[in-house]
Amino acid sequence: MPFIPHTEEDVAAMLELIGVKTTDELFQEIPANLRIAGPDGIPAGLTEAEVSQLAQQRAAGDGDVVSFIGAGAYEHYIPAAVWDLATRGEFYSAYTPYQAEASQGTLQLIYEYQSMMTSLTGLDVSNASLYDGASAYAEACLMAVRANRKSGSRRILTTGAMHPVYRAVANTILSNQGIELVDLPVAGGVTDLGALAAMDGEDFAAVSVQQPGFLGTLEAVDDITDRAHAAGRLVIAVCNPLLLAALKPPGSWGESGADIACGEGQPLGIPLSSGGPYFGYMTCSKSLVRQMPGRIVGRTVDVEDRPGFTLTLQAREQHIRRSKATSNICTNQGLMVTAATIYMSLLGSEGLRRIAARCHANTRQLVTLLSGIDGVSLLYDSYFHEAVICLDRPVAPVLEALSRRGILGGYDLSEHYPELGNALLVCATEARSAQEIAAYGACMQEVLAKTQVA
Amino acid sequence: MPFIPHTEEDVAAMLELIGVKTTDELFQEIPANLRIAGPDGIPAGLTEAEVSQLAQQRAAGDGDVVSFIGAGAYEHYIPAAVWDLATRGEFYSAYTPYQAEASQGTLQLIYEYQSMMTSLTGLDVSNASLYDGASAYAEACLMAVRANRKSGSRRILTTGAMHPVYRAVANTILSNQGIELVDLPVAGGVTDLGALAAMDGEDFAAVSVQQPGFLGTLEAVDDITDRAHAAGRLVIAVCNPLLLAALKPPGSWGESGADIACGEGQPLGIPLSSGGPYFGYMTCSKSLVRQMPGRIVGRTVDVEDRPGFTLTLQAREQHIRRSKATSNICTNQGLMVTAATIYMSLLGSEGLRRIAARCHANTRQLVTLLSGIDGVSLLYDSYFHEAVICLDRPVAPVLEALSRRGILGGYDLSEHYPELGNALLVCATEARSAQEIAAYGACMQEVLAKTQVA
Amino acid sequence: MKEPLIFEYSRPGRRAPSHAPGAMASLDDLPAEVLRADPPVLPEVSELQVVRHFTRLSQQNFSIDTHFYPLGSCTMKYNPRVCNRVAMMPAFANRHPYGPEEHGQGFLHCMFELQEMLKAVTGMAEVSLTPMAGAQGEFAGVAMIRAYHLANGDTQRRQIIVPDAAHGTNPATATMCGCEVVEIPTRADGDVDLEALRSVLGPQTAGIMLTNPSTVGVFERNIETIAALVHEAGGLLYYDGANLNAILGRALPGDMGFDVIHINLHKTFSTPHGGGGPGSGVVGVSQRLQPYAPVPVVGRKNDQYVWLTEKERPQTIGRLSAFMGNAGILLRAWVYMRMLGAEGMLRVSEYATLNANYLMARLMQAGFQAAYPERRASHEFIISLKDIVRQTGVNTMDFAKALLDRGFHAPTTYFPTLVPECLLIEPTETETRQELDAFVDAMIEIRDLALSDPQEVKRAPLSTPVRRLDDVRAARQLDLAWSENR
Amino acid sequence: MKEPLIFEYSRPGRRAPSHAPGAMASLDDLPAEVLRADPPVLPEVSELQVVRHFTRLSQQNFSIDTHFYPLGSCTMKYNPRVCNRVAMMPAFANRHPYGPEEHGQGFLHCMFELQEMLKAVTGMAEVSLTPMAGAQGEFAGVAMIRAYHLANGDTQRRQIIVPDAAHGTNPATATMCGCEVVEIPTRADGDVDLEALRSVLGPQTAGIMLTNPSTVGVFERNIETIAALVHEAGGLLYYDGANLNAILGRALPGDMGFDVIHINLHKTFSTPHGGGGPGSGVVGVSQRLQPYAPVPVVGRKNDQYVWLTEKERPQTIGRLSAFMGNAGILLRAWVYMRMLGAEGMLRVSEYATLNANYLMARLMQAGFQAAYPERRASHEFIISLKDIVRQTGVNTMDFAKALLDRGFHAPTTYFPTLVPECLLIEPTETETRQELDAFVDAMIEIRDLALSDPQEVKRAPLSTPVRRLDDVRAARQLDLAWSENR
Ligand SMILES: Cc1ncc(COP(=O)(O)O)c(C=O)c1O
Ligand SMILES: Cc1ncc(COP(=O)(O)O)c(C=O)c1O
Repeated sequence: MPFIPHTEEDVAAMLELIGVKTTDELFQEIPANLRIAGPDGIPAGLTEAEVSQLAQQRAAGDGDVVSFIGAGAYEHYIPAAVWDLATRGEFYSAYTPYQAEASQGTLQLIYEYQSMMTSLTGLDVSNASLYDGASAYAEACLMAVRANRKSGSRRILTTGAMHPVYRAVANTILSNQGIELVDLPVAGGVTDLGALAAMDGEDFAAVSVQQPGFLGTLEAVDDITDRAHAAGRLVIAVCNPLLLAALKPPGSWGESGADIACGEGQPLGIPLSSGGPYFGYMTCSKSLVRQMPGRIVGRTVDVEDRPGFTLTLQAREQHIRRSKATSNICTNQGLMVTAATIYMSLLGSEGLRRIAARCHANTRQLVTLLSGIDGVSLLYDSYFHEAVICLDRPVAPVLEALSRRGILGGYDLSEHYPELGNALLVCATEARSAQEIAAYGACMQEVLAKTQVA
Repeated sequence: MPFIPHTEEDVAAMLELIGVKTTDELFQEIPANLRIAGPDGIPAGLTEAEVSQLAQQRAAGDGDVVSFIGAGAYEHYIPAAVWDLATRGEFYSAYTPYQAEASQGTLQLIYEYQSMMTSLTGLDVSNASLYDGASAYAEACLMAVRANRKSGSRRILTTGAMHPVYRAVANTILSNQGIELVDLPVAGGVTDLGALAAMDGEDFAAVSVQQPGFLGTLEAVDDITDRAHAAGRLVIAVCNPLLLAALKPPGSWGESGADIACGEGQPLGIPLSSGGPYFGYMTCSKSLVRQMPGRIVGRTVDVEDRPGFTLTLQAREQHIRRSKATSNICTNQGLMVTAATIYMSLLGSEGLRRIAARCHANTRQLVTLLSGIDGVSLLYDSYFHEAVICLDRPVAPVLEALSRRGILGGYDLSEHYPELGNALLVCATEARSAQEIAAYGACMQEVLAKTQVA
Repeated sequence: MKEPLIFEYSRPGRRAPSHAPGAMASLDDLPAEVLRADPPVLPEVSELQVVRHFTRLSQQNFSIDTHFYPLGSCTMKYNPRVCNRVAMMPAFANRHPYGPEEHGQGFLHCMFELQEMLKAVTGMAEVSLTPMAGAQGEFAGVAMIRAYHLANGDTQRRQIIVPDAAHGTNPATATMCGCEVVEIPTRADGDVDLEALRSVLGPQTAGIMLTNPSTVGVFERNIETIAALVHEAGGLLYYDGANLNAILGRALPGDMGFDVIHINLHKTFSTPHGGGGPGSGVVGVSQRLQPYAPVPVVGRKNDQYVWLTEKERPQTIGRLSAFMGNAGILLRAWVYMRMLGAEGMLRVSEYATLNANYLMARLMQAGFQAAYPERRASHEFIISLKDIVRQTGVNTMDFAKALLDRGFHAPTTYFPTLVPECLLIEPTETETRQELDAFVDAMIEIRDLALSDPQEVKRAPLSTPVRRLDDVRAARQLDLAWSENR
Repeated sequence: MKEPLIFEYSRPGRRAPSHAPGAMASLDDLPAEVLRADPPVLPEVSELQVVRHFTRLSQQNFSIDTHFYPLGSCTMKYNPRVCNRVAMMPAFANRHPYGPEEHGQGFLHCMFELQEMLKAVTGMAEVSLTPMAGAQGEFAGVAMIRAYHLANGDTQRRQIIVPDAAHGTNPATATMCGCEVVEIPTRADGDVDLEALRSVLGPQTAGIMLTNPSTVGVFERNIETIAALVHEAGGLLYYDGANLNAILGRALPGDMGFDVIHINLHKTFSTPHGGGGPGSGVVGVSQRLQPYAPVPVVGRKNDQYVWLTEKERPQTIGRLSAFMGNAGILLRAWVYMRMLGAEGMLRVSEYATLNANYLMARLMQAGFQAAYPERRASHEFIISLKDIVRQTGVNTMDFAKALLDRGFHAPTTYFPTLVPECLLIEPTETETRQELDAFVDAMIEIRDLALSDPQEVKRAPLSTPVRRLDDVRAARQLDLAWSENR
């Protein structure tokens, strides 16, 4: 019996002690008409060897590709130590650290994580993670509406270069509470500052800004922040935390800094893994801490006055506050935070910055190469590690042709940004070698030569 | 500086304390003419990402093959837990457990390993491992010569179906001490018992028997053992430990059992890995314990009378006895023993037996299939999980053709057993699926049809 | 020995360049005002320091891999290592979420199979894998209920009924969905109070959220009546699947009348808890809620596996995650389910229930008070220590800490709140009878010590890396991040 | 908490069938007399029990990953995790040793490169990777020396000269090779006594085995004279490469006049010690010994990597392993060397030496007695506690145990035997100055305690899972295996 340790003798003795004849009797309280003999259509059990082989076959079928897709999830090299340590049983198989004395490992690690995230974002307080970047963004919007009591508005202004799926997820979550996201138009790949100025008179609980934006470009975050604060709005920063080793941290935006930062933690040592598990991070200024969703770890002392760590401010949370909690989140993305904390420790500030800078350089190299090809042009000159290129024909068939050659050429923008034409978002992280970048160039040339301009 | 934690400030302070100006001064005692500026021809350092990618490329170039080779190293499924646990840093990065109180984990594990090996082999005492099966066999021969004081002979009789490389390795090691291995002839894939009987009058320190033999067949171990003992020879058993879950253990051979058992531990959860690291096991009867080479762990008590584990009988070893030690072995194959102990714990006696039985069944299936093909015949009817088949043409080109089709068809016997003709040793462990076995059959058919009978 | 903070190992100028590109590429082409002036303060430590620090930290945790962990409601069963191995296979781990379907057929095939297996064990018409934990599954569920009512023009249905024993996420979720929470009491026998239920049902009722077996550890015997009542009133039923382990393969929420359900794969299907997460809160829906299910869902078209999105599901409540949810966790659950097969699933509930009933019986024999002594335990049960507390002054938290000293993680304490001084105990099917017996011995030992020397119990824990922590100070003198200037 | 034996968790009838084929295939076609009557007694435990047991056991170890481990002569430096990752990549881990060369070009390429890099750092003409540990490398080396003499008709050359400070494997190896061991003393300054050497050289001399830097932690300054003397006498020089870390990239054994050398890859090249092994004792040889090198060796023919075996090397001493030695360990060393590059190798010796000299200087400042105070330390050095022992009765072993209580693994004790009450201390280059300082603090604390309360030091260790063990009983009342009937 896989995973079940009982011997026949055990079962007999246990049933006798309980005072029943069979294990079936233990289920008597389930109304007879609801009981079934077993689930239908479940394939027979496999041994570990069989399931491993099956998985291997399936995975092998997916083929070996070189990816130039970013769009919110980024391929970075992950040092071997990261997951060797994170998957140690003591981290991997522990629960949320409710019993603090039996969970100092996890608790101290989260405290260290919080310290790293506050430093990266330049804000005061971090929680212990949310599900992912998109849901963290939704939580940040909810939090801003709760926090901005002065405004009382249930509307949030959003830069148009915010990740379209983040906007969609926030909408799924916010709409139920009647909170509205209002999109600002994009001009030149970034927020149309004129359109923003035109909103000055209107009441919004917050302005949310993604930096770099979904289109890879850099927003004028100082201006946007100062203008928002002047209008009584909070500022929500959505940032790739890895790039914050090189980019101005939200806490330093404008005169007084953004109020809440959040985003996708995946670039910090988490494998792409078809989209998850990743983790959403969130930090904020001290004054907002009681509006923060999710777990928070604090440092305190034990009865012998030794330092120790514990979950704190639990009165914000669902298991205490129930229907009045700041969020319904319970299980978060702890293991991913474990990995990210190890990753950041291994890389340090210098290492992260080198990676960010290399991503930028690689993307520049790629874009230079691609835009030298007939029928390809660069849309926005300034970008960090993703850039929009435009083709002289529809993107989808080109991507398909590239994919048949083992190259995933980027993210097709036509669904979410049809106004940009045949636009393609490309990304070359530090994980892409010079040869791979050159190969993309060569393949693109070949594909464009072979396919027709529509 | 990869792996080196010193800051410039550290270095300055350390040099000052030592009282030198540069680290170069620390090497002044090396005669100047011996000092070099650095090694020549070492490629520049790589980052972890670069070396990983390079390794991946190299490994990928080796291709994906399905192997039917055994011949002393066997592909078995290794449960994920085995290496997850064995590579925990506390096992992986510890030294030989000299400081017993700081090494109870390793020591207890070795004691458990010793217990499992004595039970598998039916003997009293196990050491903590030797390098591999071949070198363990050589050590067993040395041990037998030391132990058999009555005989005083420096010759050892060996069954002809002993792994040819084991014989070669033993020869490399024994010849330096003037110890001679005498091979018995093979008849019908096993020891020629008549030839053995003919030796009755001669003096040998020991007889060594591999069971199953290199040719996959099963020796008459009871007879051989009893005859050896009658002639005043010790018996050295060389056995695949996994198969001992199904085969009669050396300790039960004949009237009084073999005296020493040894062999290759690889089948117990160790990856094939191009030939190593594996581990050699060795067990013996109680009376021979002081002749045993290698580390041995014993159970004792601490000052509070609690049970604990420690290295024992160290007076046999090189670090105490120096030139009079039972062997020069120091570093052994500890990590492999760690994995094997976990493997045996996961499988249990029933699990090992199931694997052994399935290996037998799979090989039978393969042999039935192959010997149904024109030009292929089975040489010996009785075998355990390897069998010799004969082709109607030279083996090498057939193996090459199979290999081009992704199938490693077996071990070519023509080098070591030219007298068998176009003989090929095949093996299908439990890791081979029915489809893979069928694929081998189909490929063999195709290859034989396409190539010529020489 | 106390492990310092990783920052305390840090020294300026220490570099770990084997993990980063060898040289710093230029960023000079970017405007200075978007760049960072001062580098963030991250530890500057060597790889060995990192390995040593986090190895030591890990050793300060209790976990399933080191301790019996009978934390009620959390299903702390063995997490097979092979599940992790498969999910971390390079081909799976390196797949980009926006990789084309043709380069993801293997992965999608697994996901499709997972959906099918989950349908089979829940009796629901469709499963969406996207919610990333139970609470997000609840959100999806209540949002679907609302969407359904709104689609029917039922704009006034905003009340969600929740038993007082419910997990905190249930009421919190209802609020997050813009609903109003109506709490109903649990009867002394552990079942829902039907009278109370009837009294709150009405045209304002959006639905009810139930956990079955409930958080008090018993199967709700009147589930069919409840379903009928709620449906009659025009409401829908939400099944909180946190306790599915107890009835896996033996009863289907779909048969009980539930319209929507979430399953915590990190409970019943043994994906790791990871010190807090990640989980997966996949949702299953009945036919009538199918149009509203969150996207993406994996479908099958002409022998190809494809993503079904807003295009195919225009009425969907939408997306809950940037991509498809916790894919790697879903893969782990797929491995586990494929290994179990139908038979293995039945065994899960069989032995989880056997262990719980055995442990309850043994504790009752030893004089402990079960909260529902007349009922069969499901896969968990409640012991109330209220008499011992009254007698000795030793409280449930003291008991919990004393268990730590004896090598057992504590059961869930003080939840559900309706039972005073309660321990919610869930042994799971992967523990041996010997382990359960040892736990009973420890409980007896602590009780006896409480009777003879209550102060000694109150000193616990003594063997953990720290002793009892000052939670009040933690909340009053907030210290939530290390900083250099301290 | 004491962890029971895995056998104590066992219960008859417990099965773990997820790891074995589902059904028992028949063996009925085999003769009954070769089959096993009673199954072996192996634990019958669940996967969770296995994971929990071995996780807990692991936590009872000191290791590099958890503790400073300054075990002299053992080079307990950080073992990079990536080396393991690469060696365990399925394509490498699953390759059969008899797989054809055309399916092993990637692997063979790595091995060929490793040979080349090892030649570069030793100055030898050829490297054979097959020896599986230092001691086997020594065996190969001495066997080659003998083969060389025999090939020259020098049958009488059977003496191997070994300094008294030598590691035990040196004399043991000489014996194993059928040679006679002649020991020569070490001078008070740590160098070999040249007069003594001269007096034992002669036509019976096969060679000398030297470790340089030596096991007393200093570089042998007269190495060139020694080489000249031995060569003049017709003998050859064997280099025990256990201490190569100290001079890596800075001096070549080949330049010093050595004819044959082994390197412990598990020391200098950071492959794991694994609680005892495996190691790798690759050998390097000068031109004149090249014909005798053990096979197989990786060669290159027409742009293909090939095995060179007895066919190409008819004079080889032969094979030492069933296949090619510890291939997976060799791969780990390859990864490490490729990461370091030439510069990184120089840094290894630079910082290993810096750390050793710093630690020696600090301990001397603190009043500890260095065995060779006038010498530079190599990558290790010796402290003699003989004065403290005389003064307090606390001995070196007591010191070692007291270090364990303070979170440090003990240095090597009582080796080399020529220095009384000695600690051989090797910090390695991967430790920080802070860690070294903490070690000095602990040493001072123990010394002070020895002076004020020697009995307290003698009680150590107090914090380990067991306290001091009865070694005499272990050897007298042999208990080497668990059995059911006990
Ligand atoms: C009964 C019950 N419902 C809901 C939840 C919430 O699930 P999650 O933590 O996955 O969000 C839990 C988990 O603790 C639970 O026990
Ligand atoms: C100086 C010296 N020589 C030889 C050896 C033997 O090497 P191995 O343990 O790899 O056999 C050692 C290892 O301890 C050593 O320190």
